[in-house]
Amino acid sequence: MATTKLGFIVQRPPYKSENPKLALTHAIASQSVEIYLNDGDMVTADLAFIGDGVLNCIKNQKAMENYGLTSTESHIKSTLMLDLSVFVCREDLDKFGLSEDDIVMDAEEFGAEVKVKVVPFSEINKMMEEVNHLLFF
Amino acid sequence: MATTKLGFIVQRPPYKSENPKLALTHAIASQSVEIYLNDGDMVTADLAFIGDGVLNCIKNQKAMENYGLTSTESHIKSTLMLDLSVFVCREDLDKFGLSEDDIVMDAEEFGAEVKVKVVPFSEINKMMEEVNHLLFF
Amino acid sequence: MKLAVFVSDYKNTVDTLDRLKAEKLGIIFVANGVYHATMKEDGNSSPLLKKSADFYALSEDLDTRGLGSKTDSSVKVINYSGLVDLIFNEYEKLVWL
Amino acid sequence: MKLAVFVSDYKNTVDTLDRLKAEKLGIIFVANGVYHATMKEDGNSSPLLKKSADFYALSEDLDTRGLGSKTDSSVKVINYSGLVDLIFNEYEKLVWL
Amino acid sequence: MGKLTIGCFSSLVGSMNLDFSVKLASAAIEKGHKVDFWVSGNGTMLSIKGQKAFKDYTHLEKTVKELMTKGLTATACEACAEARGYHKENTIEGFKRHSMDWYLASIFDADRVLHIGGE
Amino acid sequence: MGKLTIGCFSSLVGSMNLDFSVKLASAAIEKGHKVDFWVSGNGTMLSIKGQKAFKDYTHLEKTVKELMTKGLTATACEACAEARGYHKENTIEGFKRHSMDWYLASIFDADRVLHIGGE
Repeated sequence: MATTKLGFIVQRPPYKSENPKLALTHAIASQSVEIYLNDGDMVTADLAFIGDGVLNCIKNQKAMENYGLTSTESHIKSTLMLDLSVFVCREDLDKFGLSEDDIVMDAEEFGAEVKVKVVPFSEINKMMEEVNHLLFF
Repeated sequence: MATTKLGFIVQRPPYKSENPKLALTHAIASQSVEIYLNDGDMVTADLAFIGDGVLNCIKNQKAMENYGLTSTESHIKSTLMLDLSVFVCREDLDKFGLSEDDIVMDAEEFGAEVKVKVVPFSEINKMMEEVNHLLFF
Repeated sequence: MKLAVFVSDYKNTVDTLDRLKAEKLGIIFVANGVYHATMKEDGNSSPLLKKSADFYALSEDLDTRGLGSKTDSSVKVINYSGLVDLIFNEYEKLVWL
Repeated sequence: MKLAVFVSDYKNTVDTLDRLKAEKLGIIFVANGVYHATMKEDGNSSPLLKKSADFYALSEDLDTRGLGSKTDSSVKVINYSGLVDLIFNEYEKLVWL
Repeated sequence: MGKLTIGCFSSLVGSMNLDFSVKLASAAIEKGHKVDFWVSGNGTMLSIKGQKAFKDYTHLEKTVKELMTKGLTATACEACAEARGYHKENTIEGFKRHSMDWYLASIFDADRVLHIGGE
Repeated sequence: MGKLTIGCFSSLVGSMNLDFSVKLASAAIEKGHKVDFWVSGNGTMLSIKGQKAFKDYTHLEKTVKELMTKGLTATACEACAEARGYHKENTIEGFKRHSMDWYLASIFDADRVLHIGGE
């Protein structure tokens, strides 16, 4: 019975590279990893958006309407539906003049109970200390 | 009988992306384009390395020895063998403290008569004015 | 020359735009370049908006990123159809940085 | 934590490295990151070399770029074999920026 | 009406430069312009047939095929494709493969050239 | 001896991140470590068979095959591959295809993880 904790850090904006979206889909895969593991073993994934990565969280992304592509916003909502911890760096939101009203904070419409946590960078740093491995995107 | 002049501008360092090398190979293709054109029609290609792009020109690149890959240096030599004009921005070399001794200047060992021209940016700008189309890499 | 420069990235790794000279200069924000047309950092607009140029931003790319209503007043919002006209009617040479 | 950060680019579009905290920090220059270990701009070494960290650069990547003999004295040159030992013996977490 | 030659060197999924290029080509064709489309480097990914249409990933095969019926000429760099394991039999029907001089020949009589060189 | 899991999301030709990953994997295996190698996003290009070996382009198919005989486990993200038109029949023999949870399972008992997320 062991747990391996992973920290997924998204530091780049969406749509320029695939990697913010792949961060989300790979983090979500922590929910199905048990098929490869022994009973009781698990992998957890915490997600943090920092730097220009916070631009992934802006609401009302119309990627499907314009490019036929799932938006990064809707991937964040999927993550919340699966109860993953999603952190967004407060200092970086402040830098861009973005408030909690401007970003995805919950996925209540899909029954998600977990919300995005806007936290100071120091808390994200603490998460990075606590996890076993870091995956930067 | 018409000539279309192209300016190929390389502004990024080698090996991080394929594009400096593709700039050289596409410029070289100006030598074989006639098969598609009417008699007397032609396409010319001038090449200029600016900004971090001048790092492509540093001598003694051992890409083949280390990664089994043709070096950007040897592509520049091929370009000279085909008599293309190759400009390197003097201000950018100066910024990096690089002299003509540090960079590929000729391909005499392969019989090339043309040499690299180290010129101020103003001359590269003039070339950009004179060509019909610009291709930035 | 009449030069249209496409800016497709938010953080650029090249400083080429500062050095380009043109009688008529257009800066077209596409893809992640549209953040220049919309975001402020520490209250400051993108330094690119200080240049002497005509500015355009692609509506489809603004909307994709949730930025539909936030464009700086110096920037004209155009769609793909408008972009085609701009390319053929207003500029001669096109550069994608 | 004992953190090794791989810097693989010359011009970075992220400022993450400035914010990372670690008891033991290693900065490993690979790919185009090796320009930080070798090039000066206007006479100044890369600002990354001012950080409080141990610095390494990959010899194969220096040689590929024609930079074999130019490394800053603060940087230890290692090869792939040395890199494997560094990863397993000196650091616990690895970050590729 | 004019001729626009677009060259795109970016990968199929990721930067969205190919999405941009295809949409621009489509808008230009709608307005009666002629469009030549060259893909080289990672851009040759566009020429592969059998791209599975997931909503999470850029999927351009269908659009490109439609544009070809409306007059788009699309050509991939043959060497760039082969180096990646993309062979003639994996290529979308009607998508040409040539060496790089094809691109320059297309530019020869183009009114406008949009060259997208990076990722 | 330890276990290293490498994840690489970069394209075959261009950034040389896959070249780096393959050389690192090789050096680790030489020293007796176990290496798992996950490719996702554009990194799935590594898994395609029939990459033509030109000296101008990164060519890793041969090296990867050799490393697999020495114990390397290489797995590509199946959805990322399919979205690009890379199917099972185009895949290098022995190169596995799984969904993303395979990567996390490999990380579960890895001593070191090097995740290369960008281009």
